[in-house]
Amino acid sequence: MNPATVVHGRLRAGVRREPLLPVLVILLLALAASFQEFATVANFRNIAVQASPLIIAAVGMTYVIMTAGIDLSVGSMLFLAAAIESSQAIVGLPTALVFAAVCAAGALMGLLNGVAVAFTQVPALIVTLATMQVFRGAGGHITGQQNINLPANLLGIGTGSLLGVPTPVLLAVAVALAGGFVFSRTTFGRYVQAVGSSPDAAANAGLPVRSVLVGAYALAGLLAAVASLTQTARLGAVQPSIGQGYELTVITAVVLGGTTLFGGRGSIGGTVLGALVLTTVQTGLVFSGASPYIFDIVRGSVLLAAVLAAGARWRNLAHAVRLTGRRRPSRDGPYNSATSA
Amino acid sequence: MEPSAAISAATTAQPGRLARLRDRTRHVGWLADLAMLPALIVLILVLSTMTDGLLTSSNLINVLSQSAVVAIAAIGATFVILTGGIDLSTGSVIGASGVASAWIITSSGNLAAGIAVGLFTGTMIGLVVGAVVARLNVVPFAVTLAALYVVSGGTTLLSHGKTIAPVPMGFIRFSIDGPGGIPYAVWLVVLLYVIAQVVLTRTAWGRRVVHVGASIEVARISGVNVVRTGTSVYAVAGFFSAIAGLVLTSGLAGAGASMGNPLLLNIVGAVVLGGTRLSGGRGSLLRTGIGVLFLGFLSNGMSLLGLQSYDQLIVTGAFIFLAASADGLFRWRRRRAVRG
Amino acid sequence: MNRFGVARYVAAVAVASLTLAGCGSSASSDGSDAATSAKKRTIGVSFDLLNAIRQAEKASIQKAAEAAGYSVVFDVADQDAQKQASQIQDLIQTKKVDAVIVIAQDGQQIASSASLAKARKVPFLAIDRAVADQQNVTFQITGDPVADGKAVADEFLAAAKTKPLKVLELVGGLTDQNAIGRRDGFNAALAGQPNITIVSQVPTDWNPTQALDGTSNALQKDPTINAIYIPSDFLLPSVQSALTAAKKLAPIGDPKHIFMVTIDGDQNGCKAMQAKTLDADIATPVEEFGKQAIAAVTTAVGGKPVDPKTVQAKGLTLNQANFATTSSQVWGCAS
Amino acid sequence: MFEHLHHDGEPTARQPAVIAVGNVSKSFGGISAVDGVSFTVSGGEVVALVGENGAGKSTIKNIIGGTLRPDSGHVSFGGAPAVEGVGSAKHSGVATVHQETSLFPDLTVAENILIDRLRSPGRATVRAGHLRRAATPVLQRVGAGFGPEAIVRDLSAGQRQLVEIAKALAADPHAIVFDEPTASLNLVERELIMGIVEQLRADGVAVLYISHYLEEIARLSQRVVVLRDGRVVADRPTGEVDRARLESLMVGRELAQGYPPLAPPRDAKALSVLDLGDGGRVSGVSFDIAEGEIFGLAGLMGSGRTEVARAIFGLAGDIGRVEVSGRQLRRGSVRACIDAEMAFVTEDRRHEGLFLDRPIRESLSIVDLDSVCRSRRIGWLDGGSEHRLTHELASKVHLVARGGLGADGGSLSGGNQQKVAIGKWLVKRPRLIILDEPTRGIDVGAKAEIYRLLVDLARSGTSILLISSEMEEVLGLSHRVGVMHDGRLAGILDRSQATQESVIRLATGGAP
Repeated sequence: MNPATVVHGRLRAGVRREPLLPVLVILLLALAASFQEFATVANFRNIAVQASPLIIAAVGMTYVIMTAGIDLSVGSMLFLAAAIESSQAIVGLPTALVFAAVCAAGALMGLLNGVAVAFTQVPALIVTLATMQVFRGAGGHITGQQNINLPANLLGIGTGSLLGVPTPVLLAVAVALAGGFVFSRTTFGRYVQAVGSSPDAAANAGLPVRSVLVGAYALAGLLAAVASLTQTARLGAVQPSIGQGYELTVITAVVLGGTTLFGGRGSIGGTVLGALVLTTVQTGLVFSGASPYIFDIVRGSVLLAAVLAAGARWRNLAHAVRLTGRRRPSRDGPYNSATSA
Repeated sequence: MEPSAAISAATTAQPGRLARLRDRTRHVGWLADLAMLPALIVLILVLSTMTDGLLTSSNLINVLSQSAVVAIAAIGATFVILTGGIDLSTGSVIGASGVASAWIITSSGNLAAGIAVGLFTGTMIGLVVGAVVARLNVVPFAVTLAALYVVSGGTTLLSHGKTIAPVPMGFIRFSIDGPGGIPYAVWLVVLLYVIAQVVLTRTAWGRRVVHVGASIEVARISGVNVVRTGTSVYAVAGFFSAIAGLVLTSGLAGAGASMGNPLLLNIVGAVVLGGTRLSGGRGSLLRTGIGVLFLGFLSNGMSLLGLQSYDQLIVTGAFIFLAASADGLFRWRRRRAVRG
Repeated sequence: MNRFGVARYVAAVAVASLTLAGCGSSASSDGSDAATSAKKRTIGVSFDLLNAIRQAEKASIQKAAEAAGYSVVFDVADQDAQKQASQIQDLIQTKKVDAVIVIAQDGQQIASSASLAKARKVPFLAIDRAVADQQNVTFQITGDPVADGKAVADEFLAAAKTKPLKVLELVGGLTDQNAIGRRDGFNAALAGQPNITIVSQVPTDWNPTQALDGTSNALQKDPTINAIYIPSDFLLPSVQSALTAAKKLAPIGDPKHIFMVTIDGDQNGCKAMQAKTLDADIATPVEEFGKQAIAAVTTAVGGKPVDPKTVQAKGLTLNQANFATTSSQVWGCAS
Repeated sequence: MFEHLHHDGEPTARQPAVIAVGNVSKSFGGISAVDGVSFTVSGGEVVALVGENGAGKSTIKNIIGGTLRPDSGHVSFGGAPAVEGVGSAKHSGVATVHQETSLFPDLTVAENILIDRLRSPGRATVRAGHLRRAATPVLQRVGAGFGPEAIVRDLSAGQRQLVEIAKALAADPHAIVFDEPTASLNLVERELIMGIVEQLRADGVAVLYISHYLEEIARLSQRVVVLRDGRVVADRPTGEVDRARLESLMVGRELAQGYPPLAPPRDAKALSVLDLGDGGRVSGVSFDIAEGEIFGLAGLMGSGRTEVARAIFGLAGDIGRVEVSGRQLRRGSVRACIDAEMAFVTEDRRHEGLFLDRPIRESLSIVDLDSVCRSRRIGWLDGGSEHRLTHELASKVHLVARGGLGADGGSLSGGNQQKVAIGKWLVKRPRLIILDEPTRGIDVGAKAEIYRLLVDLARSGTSILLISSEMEEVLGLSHRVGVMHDGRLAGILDRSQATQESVIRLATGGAP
């Protein structure tokens, strides 16, 4: 095959992988057309900043979902990390040390999830449903349900900026790029996709399935902690309600980005786009002065539309497989493998 | 396959009561459904030694009436999980149907109409969710997550976030008093569990639900209308969520859009604690009932102990995980045996 | 099968012991009161949630209760109306407390708990959040959200004398009577004021993140905003960081300064007052809540009717003018 | 057919055994899977490992591959004892080509082939360019017609099998274990793979070849090791054992030779298919089946045989007309077919045939659950009549269920699972029964029983549509043979005309 066709193929593959890009663009254009204050640098800056924690957490979640897993505890990890950041134990330590400690704690929480998922037969949904409560409880234990203000030195990571670019955005970009690189360019990343794509095959090939699972969840925990650092820094204080229901928002962003809950398929880029679309919709609604409850309805509908579209894509693929003879259990939801498997 | 074995199959062909009993108990049947019971008993004993008044009749009645809402919603959740699905929208449907009925009752004063509307609302939402899951064939987690957003957002919007109250005393009484000092709500739970368990184990529909969970391909090729079964199961779940919503409304003397949202964890938790398999095909209402009681006694005991709310979270989480892992251990051994 | 059962037993026993360990600690703190409550009267307290102001309210109750020789059993419902109903049921029927003090998660839905208390002849007292159906409530003391809203409005009017105000109004949870009262009191008082225009209303759902994002979006949408009404101090940090991000957090006197008034009077508010970034704070009289509630308990258990049956304690206005003289009476500054 | 045996390349005695299995035993939960098995494979020889299902072939494979550890005995590679774990076999240059394709559908071909050495040499990263360059030559070696960057999900079964082999070759091993490499392939692809095996042997690689296809064994192997009930019952040059002997060695008793005699079909049409299509590549398929007739459907894998069956049974597409004894059938509905007393035994037993983790009873009664309901309207089940029905069905198909019908379907052997998959349709005698690969992966004993069952059904008036990749089976059992080619029915041959040659000619697009 000549390079031209290769490039073209890559392009088409790219577009097929990120159908959300045009959606986002259209959305931005529409909003810019209807509110003149919307199309300002400052506002886009705003959206970027608000999307940053979500992007950071969602990149981690993408790894987990890619292994055909799920992590419901991310919201609670966010809170527990914040609680630790504000705790007496480490107050007054040098900034870098505090951040390191919080990140380590986050990785540890994720590690706990990962070990439970990899070494017991308990479904990830249940494991993280349990740790979701455990982590929030632990956080409450540390903070005693108090509102705790953070010392100024810990706020920079959320409010500061470098060369005019807000720190959270820099962090989000760094995490997204690193996440994308690790996913496509390291054995760990390839193994993550492999394990999600076919656990049996992974076992046959002698891949370190368990370490891969543990790694994915630990990464999710680490990134939840990073998201927590930026988020709480922006809020300036740790409140007991931090991260409540956040897991659903994060999962929504990932699924919106085209990563399938069956594992093996998806992309970091899609996740980033998903997070941006969600945030843009939210901002747009504020601009239009609509009730905040409309937001729930809108994002619910967007999510449904996304999975429906994705569903169609999977079916076509599965169809191709079927025509060539051997059928395998359908991956695009069980109900219509009559026309798909 | 030596001939003697072949004969053994032939001999079992005579339908003897004994052979039937053996067949029943041979596979993981009602015996396994009770597997969580010992744990429940241990829990109650431990808690009763640590608190005073846990085992008083009034407190037992409290536990039962406090568990009523979760118990009812968990019936629907069990059916859904038996098909290998999951319903995250339960809590929001509880809110929606509660608000709908409270709204009719307060505005028109017509109790029957209110109840009817509430049940209709829940069932319809379930029907739509089921149709999307089964007919359009979208992964349940995503669909019900979307439904959770749309329904709770919509309910809050329509009720302007206000709590709809007061509902008439007769309606409230339903969850306060009843025959033998035990609230009607509790009697209702018992009745519903008996019915649901019978439907699951003794009717064709129940059998189909389990089969869709066990292997949807086998079911389809054997002539089971998997789309209809899949759709109906979510409608049924919606129906039970609606009943739960009504009971909750009566218990709280009013309905608010968000009142059901905190319940989702307990509902799914109870089903899993009971030992119904999340991937479907194995489970029962008996298990779920035990799971509900487990969580009920746990939170009651902890609040009697004066445990901080966040400590209660930790303990509950630990219990859910441990129960599930005990079940997982068992399943793992089984699979190994089969492979060998 | 056996393995199955065994595994379950192991799990159960393991965690049962875990429970023991878990509550050994807290049982000693809270549980012991209940244990020794043979002679001592016990008051059951159920809060909707815990945060800065709730902690202050809890403290004021405990202080007054100790003084009057009561012991206190304390529950938190984590913003779950049904959980609160269950907790109150346990308090009354199982722990047999002599009186119940609640901060209702929902002013309407608490009614069933009130009627239960009535049926069991247990005094039922509500603080902070009003109960819709008063017939079964022994005593109720709340802030006066409408009056507080109006008090805030007065500060705005005063400020509007010098320059016209373009106001960003944050609104609390739309399901919360207090939030609605604070909004309506404020809006009513400012209706038709030429010099003051409310350019945008941001619903926060009492959620700090929503407050933060909403504020920055609003400031973005209308850069000319020069005044903000924050209906509760615990949203203050969110607003401050939004302002910092927009480079608009400046002390009084600085032309960039944005006129801000809040309600509650917690530590954050007090600090901001000292830092002169906050213009006024309507402090909730939490001390009164505890004092009067406990007094009412004494009357009620003594079998006498409580009078007055409902009290609305207006907030205490703390502004830069009276800060020196008044701050000592504000709970947030005291601690 | 055993005349043309390859006697060249007999292993010379001095060559060291590349794979040596010494007195290996392994049991699962008390049940012994293999017991004291010993054999060797030397460089440049193909050793065939045959045996019934459950004879222990896959256990041996897994022990050699390192995914299982033997309870006793030892495995050594080129003299060096193997340590436990997948790594060991790989390091010693022993590769396995799995039967159930062990590929990652969402990864590229290159990533699959190089899955355990993705990293570019001397770098910490994975680079697409390197993967492409490394994978291309291996793909050429197996004659693959697709590129290294293709996503495996989009490949056909045959192409996937080639990827499997390429994966094994990429490590250029001294020894390769093939586990049923051709089970799901068409003739052309089989030829390709057998060519590869012969090439490997010529290159001096030691090959352990596990297969049910005795023709392949006869053609490829120099030695054949026969397993029965976990023991080695024969280990001798392939030339010395003919097919019949081999089968009897596997089963442990002489088989009734050939296939049971067919009764003549009746005149009445049972099924007539007109211009059938599945909305995919299958179209314009028309044929009739008479009552009591066995109609074989032959053709290469991927020629659309399975699709025709699924289309008739309402599982794929709804183009064309299907009439059962004159009455036209509502298309695209399984229920309609069942109501018309049709039955369908799927090729994918484990996924579509029966419930592996529900009681066997439920798999048997599912088709006609109404018949065991007290009231059809509420569907109230009657345990007694369900028990009676299921035991009747069980004995009809000579089901051997040691755990009783309450045991899980997964506890049955492959053959007995297949009996359940067939038995559930026998509540009433079906008018037409479609069987897709009814004997795939089933041991010889069970095969014979199933053949007898089919012929008896036909004699009693049931029409049978029989799809099988085993040519002999189709020829031996069918009154007439329809041959598919590239989605169309290339021709229909009477029993008299139907020979291996004539069928192949049609199947490969030649004129009748």
